[in-house]
Amino acid sequence: MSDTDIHSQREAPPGTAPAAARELRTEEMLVNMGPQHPSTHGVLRLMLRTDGELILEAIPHIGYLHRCAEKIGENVTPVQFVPMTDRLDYLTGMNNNHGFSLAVEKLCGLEVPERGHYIRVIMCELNRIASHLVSFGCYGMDIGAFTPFLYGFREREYILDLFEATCGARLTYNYLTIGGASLDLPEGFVERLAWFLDYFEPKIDEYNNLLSFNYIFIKRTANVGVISAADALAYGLTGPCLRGSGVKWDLRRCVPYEIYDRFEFDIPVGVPGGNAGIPPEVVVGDSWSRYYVRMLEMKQSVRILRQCLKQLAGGEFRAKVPRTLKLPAGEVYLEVEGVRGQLGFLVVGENKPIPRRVKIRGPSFCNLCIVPHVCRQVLLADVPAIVGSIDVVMGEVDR
Amino acid sequence: MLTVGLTQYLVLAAFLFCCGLFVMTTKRNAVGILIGVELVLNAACLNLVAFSRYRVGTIDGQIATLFIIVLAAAEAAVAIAIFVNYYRTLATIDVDKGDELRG
Amino acid sequence: MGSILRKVALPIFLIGVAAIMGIAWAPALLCGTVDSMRDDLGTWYKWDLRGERPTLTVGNIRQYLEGSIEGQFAPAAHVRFGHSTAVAFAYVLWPLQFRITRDVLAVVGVVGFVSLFAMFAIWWERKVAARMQSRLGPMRVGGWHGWAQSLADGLKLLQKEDIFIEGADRPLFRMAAYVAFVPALGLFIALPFSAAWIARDLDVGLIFIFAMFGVGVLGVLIAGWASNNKWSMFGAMREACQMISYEIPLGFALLVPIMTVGTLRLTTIGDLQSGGFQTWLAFRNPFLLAAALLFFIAALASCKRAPFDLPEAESELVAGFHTEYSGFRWALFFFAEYAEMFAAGALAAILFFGAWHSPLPAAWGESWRHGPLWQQALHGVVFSGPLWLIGKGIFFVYVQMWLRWTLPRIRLDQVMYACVQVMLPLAMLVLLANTFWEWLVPSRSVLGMAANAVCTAVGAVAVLAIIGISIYGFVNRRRLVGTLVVKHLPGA
Amino acid sequence: MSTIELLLVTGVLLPLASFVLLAFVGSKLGKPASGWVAVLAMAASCVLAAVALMQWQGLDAAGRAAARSAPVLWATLGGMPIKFGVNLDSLTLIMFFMVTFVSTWIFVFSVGYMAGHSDEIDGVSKFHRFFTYLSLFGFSMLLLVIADSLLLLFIAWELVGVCSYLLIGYYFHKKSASDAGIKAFVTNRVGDFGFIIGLGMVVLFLGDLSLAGAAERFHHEFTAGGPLFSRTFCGLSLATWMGMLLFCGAIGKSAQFPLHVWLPDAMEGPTPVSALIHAATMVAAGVYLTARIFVLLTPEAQQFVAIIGCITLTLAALVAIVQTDIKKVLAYSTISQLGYMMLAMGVGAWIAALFHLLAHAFFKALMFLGSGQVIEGCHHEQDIRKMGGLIRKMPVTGLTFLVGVLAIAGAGIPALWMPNHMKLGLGGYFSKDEILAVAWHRVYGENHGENEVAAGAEIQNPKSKIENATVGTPPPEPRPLSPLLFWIPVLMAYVTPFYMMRCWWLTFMGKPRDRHVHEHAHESPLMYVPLVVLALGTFVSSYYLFRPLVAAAAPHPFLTASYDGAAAEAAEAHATMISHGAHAALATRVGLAFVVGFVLAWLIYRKGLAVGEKLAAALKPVYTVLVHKFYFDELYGLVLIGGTMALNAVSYAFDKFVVDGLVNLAAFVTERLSWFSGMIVDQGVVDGAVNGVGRGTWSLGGLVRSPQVGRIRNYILFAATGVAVVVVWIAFV
Amino acid sequence: MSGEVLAFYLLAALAAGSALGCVIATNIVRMAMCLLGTLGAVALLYFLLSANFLAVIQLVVYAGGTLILIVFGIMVTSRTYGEKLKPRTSEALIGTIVVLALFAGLVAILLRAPWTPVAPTEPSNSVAQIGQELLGTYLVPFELASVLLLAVMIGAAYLAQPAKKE
Repeated sequence: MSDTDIHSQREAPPGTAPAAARELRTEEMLVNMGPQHPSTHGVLRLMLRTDGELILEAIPHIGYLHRCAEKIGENVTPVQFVPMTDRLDYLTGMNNNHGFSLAVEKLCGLEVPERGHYIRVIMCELNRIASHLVSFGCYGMDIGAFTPFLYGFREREYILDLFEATCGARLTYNYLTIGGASLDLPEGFVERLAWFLDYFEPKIDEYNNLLSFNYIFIKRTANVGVISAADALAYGLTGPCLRGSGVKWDLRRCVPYEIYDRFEFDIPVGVPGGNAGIPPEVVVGDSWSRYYVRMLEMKQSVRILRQCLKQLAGGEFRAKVPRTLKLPAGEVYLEVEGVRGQLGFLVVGENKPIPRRVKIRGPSFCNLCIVPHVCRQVLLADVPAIVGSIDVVMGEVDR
Repeated sequence: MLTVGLTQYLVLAAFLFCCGLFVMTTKRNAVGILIGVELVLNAACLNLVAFSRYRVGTIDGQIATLFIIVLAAAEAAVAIAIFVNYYRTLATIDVDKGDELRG
Repeated sequence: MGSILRKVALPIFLIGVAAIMGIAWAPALLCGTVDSMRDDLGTWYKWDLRGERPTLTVGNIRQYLEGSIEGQFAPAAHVRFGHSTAVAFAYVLWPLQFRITRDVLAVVGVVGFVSLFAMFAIWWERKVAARMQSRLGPMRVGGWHGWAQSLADGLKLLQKEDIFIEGADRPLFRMAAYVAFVPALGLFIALPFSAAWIARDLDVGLIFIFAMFGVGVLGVLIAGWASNNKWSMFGAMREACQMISYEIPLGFALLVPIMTVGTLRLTTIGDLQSGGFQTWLAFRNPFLLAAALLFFIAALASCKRAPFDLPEAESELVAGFHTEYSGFRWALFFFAEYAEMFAAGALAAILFFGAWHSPLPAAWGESWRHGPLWQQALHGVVFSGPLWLIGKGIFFVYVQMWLRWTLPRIRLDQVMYACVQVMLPLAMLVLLANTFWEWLVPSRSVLGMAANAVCTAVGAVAVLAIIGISIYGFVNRRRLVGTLVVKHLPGA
Repeated sequence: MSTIELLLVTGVLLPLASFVLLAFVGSKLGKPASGWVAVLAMAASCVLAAVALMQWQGLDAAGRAAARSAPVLWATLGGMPIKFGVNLDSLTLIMFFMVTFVSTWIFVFSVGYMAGHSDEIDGVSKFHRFFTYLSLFGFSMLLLVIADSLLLLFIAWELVGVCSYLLIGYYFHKKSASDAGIKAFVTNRVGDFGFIIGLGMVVLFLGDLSLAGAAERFHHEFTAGGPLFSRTFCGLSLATWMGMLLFCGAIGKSAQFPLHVWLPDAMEGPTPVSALIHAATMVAAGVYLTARIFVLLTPEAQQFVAIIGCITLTLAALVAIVQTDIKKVLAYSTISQLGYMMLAMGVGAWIAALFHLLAHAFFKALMFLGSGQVIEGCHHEQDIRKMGGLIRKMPVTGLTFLVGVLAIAGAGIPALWMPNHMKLGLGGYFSKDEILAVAWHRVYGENHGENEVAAGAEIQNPKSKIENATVGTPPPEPRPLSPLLFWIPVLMAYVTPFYMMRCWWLTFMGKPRDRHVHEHAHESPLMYVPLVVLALGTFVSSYYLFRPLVAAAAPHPFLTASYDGAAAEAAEAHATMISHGAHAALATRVGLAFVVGFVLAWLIYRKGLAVGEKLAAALKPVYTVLVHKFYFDELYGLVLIGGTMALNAVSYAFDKFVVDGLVNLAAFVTERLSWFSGMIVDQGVVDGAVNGVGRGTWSLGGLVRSPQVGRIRNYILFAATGVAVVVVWIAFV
Repeated sequence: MSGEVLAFYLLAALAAGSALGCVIATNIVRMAMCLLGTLGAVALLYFLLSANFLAVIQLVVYAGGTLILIVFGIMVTSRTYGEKLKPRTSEALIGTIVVLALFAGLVAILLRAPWTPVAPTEPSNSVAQIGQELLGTYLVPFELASVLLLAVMIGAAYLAQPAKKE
């Protein structure tokens, strides 16, 4: 009788092990984080199983923003689908346009003129900076620092102004399209961009000073949500999340597409703490590393942009694309290095103007998969820190 | 005419004491019983301070009250710890459920 | 409105100064007049058999003012009043002799001050935050820099529907806001704005304020509980943990000045620091300076301000304990928060930074203290008095705001670690060290004076730096971090 | 607070600061740094002590009196003020300096030693913990030294006890170490129990816990013939009992017979601990306490002290002969030397005892550290039988150890014709001889130069005459002590050199007996620098450098003289330094004892262990008794455990025979009765009635049981009901 | 009627009412809130009795510490929201009778007791006085209390630590 406790008798059916009955009585609680929660970046819903402030399990529930993007792709021509790609990851419209255009161009065998290439790289890298600025600001918000958010948005405003001058839109651009860009760069763009780069580069140091190397920020993010390189690869993480785990993998350099092989730039990766000014608390693959990789990537983007401006060629900005572009029978899958990771487009043609199948590999979706793995035995306050460092955009996850 | 003196304080303390006693004897929630105990202790403290003010004229009563307050805090800490354990073991805070001499 | 304000800025400023001087000193002067009158007549006529001041009638006062009763200290001929003036003054002065009148005045004053201050502080916080974030902040409502924004917000909050969610414990839900607000208000009872400006000069004033800080937590706890919301509950639990823990280092930090001056009466503590900048307690020795810092940090945690704003951490707990609150009840929580912020700042000023005294040496204004009325008033404004205390309080509130808009939030376990493993031992050490210092090093000794000088210098530099950086930032419309950039990115 | 006091208080607080610092951030400071923090604090204390000492030396008597400020009132307990202050006199200063100096070098040694001896527990190094304890220990010991009241002394005393427990049990995962820690602690508790009772008597009869005040009151009690002297218990006056009980504390702490058993076991702690606690400071605390309460000891109590010391020194010296563990040899030699000091106290050689204490602290710390070096060098080997020939591998250690051996053996040239300060000798030569001289004087004192002594006393203390006159009661006749108290120590003075030389020879000389150990042997600078310094210290301390200081602090002879003429006389005699008859007589008897001992040891152990083993076999019964340390541990085991068991047996027997018998008897009677009633009454007639009764009982039982529901609320309710009934009764009836 | 009398009766009514609230309330959190009322009222009564120090200590320790602890305990132990443990009728009945009788008896005794009137004394600077007494006359209980608090701290931490997973 020593091991029988009265409550296994009261609550559990006879024959249940007392240990199981004891499990029932722990202080567990199910909490819903989202879909209307300030720090889930849109409409992510996390079901948290908690013991006090300790998270035992976090299960992401997705699909609140599903808009049938892929199905729409099967019903419109590629040129008509380009605006839809803007709405996938709404912070990186240019990169999405670009990726889809590349896939279609590869399927159709289209050649893009020289100037078109440069315009594309300029836009993609500018958009990368803009997106990272949002990521940086929001991450600060997740950790509880309000000011970086507005700093990030302030600089992003200049980029959006550039975009607006170029294509008239500030968020959904529909600018890079099949065969190049839909419009040429406006007058004075190069000078404005050059001014912006000179203005922006010191700002990155300012951000680092304000947030990245803040003691509290480091304490909150370093050694939190550590993803080992093996895990990162196993879960198919890409982009800053993968590089944050110390894997030097960037499609722009490793499988060069477009004209990225013409530029000099480095691939920043997560570095263990104590090296070269990195805070000693930092572990490769933790939230801080992922965050910091983004900060370094902005620098590299600036570098690429400067080289672009030097090399920028004249001439046509768009190839001659037939009014009704017939997609040849065949299948093309192409990945580009998007802002959040590898953005892949599968386009299947069947000799019709409308593709038979469009499939999108969203990096946010793949990156989000690791949340249940990482958000285990962490504190409640770590969940925003981890999810924020993975930096998902729900538009792309739900598509 | 209403006046204030020792008796009034003592009657009030007696009332508090009786309320505390009633709470102690009837509430089934363990924390409720603790609240009853606090009431009773407060009644005693009030008595002590009133006597010290109106009868003795020294602050010995205040010192005793000070000790009571400290001990009450200590007692509450231990009691709450016991209740948390109790709740963990029995999944309830009803003291009537704890009448079995095994856990 | 705005244009008018802009056009006649100087007269408005001057009128404002005059009004402030009037507000700051008129009641105190009036009460003082009545008291001296009562003393005077009591000693003269021996009305007072029980050792108490006599109660005057309106007629007594009038006669006194007219000079028809010859008191020992009756006004000299040139300040005697005419009949009608005397009657008018007599009716004003008569109620002021009663304790109850003064208490009512004090309550009205405290409530009014707290409400006004909270509204001002909310507006100001928005302006500070905006300036730090390269924004403008409120600019529209009321004209000049949106000064009426808080007023409009208040009106809006008053009109909002009072929502009770399903399953909430209604009476407790209602009560929680008051339980949070009343102690925040109550602590102003014992908070001296100057030696004369205090509702009740308790001999245990310091602990009273400390107690009120502690009781306010209950409101938050109950709010979290009664909301029937798990996030609120989390917020409430966090608040309870944080408050109970930080009360201990807070108490230890308070003990340091208490041990130094040997009293709990705040007016006494304040008046011990009247001799100018170098006599402020924080600069007496290094340990008091450390205690001031510790006190400020612990008070920050007690006011649940960033980086200790865990109970309402919006990126983690939606809005924490007040998630389910709306309308006026929600506003009450904010009033309580700002009241506590000011109280913490004012307490820091009273205990460590010269209370209601100006940094100027005491001797400079001494003669004015007893001069004609206008000199007394000017003395109050320039050398000591409630304005200085309010100014210092606002300064510390400003520092709290600055921290809030600069720092990220700490995690719960780090908060507890910081309290138990860092603050508490430090506070104990500081207490111990200060005890030995006060025991072994007389303040007149070389070591004592040297420490005083060094601490004064450090404190002066720190305070001037904070003020200077702020002014520089505001004038240059630049973010300050930009001026302190580390040039090279590590790890690049 | 005067400058000197400030220096001392700061010196006490520095180790405390180091303790606090290490306790909080020690783990962060890590391996070498945390040790150096402790060293730094202690070294600073030492410098402060040296400065204080120098200042003190520069003061005249009036200045010294002025330097002493009034104690601070701490609390008033039941009308008795508890005051704490600094007991500023020469003894305090010299002890303070000795403790800080020796400790500093032991700390330095520890930094080197513990680097290889601190284990990791759960991945956390315990290195800093060692220095945390050491710092606390330093603080406690210094507090003990400067304490001016018995209460403060007691507090420090207990702190020292706690630290010794922590340090002995430092390797707490080792059963033997933690056992030794507990043993030390518990044994000390036994002594402290007596001490506490003694303190109680002081409070009760003297009403003043400060040392000076208690002495004053004690003397007043004596002159007034108060209850302390007029009432007796078991034939001894209460004053005697009080002194003996107070001395009990010293018995425990200084490992005197019969509480000496913990000290050898305490060698389980790290070697620096042995050096610090069991040589230089903690055991010294017992002697220091005895010195401080000396004025409260009646002649009978002093005799008690002397006897205890004599027994201790004999037992320990004998046991030390057969020990094979290098640290245990030193431990027993320590006990033996402490016995000498206690004997000295008992015979009134106050100065000689403390002089010996100071000298002993240096050379014993030196030897313990040397043994630590040996143990470290020999790969944690402590058995001297496996050593040998180490002098070639560790010359510095060997030579410094030899200095220690010479000092403890009392080596010197007994040149009677030379003035004292020019005589050549080491440590024990002067101090031990002085002890024996005073003992000689006490035993055979009447035959020697009385006049000189009296003259000396008069010159020294012109005041005593006057005060004596005012008191009016002539000092009682001097009582000679038993000659054994002189002759046994003299005999043991021959034994000491023997076992010390045996130890040294086996360790350092001869042929290596264990190749493995020998090959591993080495020494490191961090560890031998302290050895050299302490060796120099041994030389310096031997020469009457400290003696005048100690002598200056000697209790006012008048205080002792008034109730113990002989002791006073002896004290005065050697206060004026006896270079006359007693000393001369002694020099011929023990002056060359060390030569005899050394030669004997050399003869036996020159070729290794063989001769020694043969001798042991030949003297088997004696050897067995000695190896088993006179069976003290076994005796205590038997008495305590056996006593408990016996009590068990008695109670068991009572239970079995008396209680059970009664129960059985009752059962038997009942059974018979029931048989009777069953057979006669029950069968037919009462069945129905019985059932009725049964049912009634059942419901009655239910009724009675119903309150016993296990609900605390209901119990409260019952209690409340009772109260209510009483209250209502009082109010309305 | 002087201010003191008015204040006393107001506070007494508050204290008694809150205590009655404790008795009547079935919800445990409301009971705790009623306790807050009583504690606060008693603290203010201490002010009236010129035991200022005691009053603020009551506020700090009782209202600011113990009560929060109690509410904390309630929150931890009452996850089953709204679980109401009603008193048993029989117990309530007996309890009422007993307590009423007790109260009646006490009041009767108190009213009849011949308290010799002593002029109320104004303790001068009671904080310093209390400090003196605590470290003088009451030193031993004071130290004992500190030891007790230490023991309680350790004990509570031990009791409340999560059960070890086997």
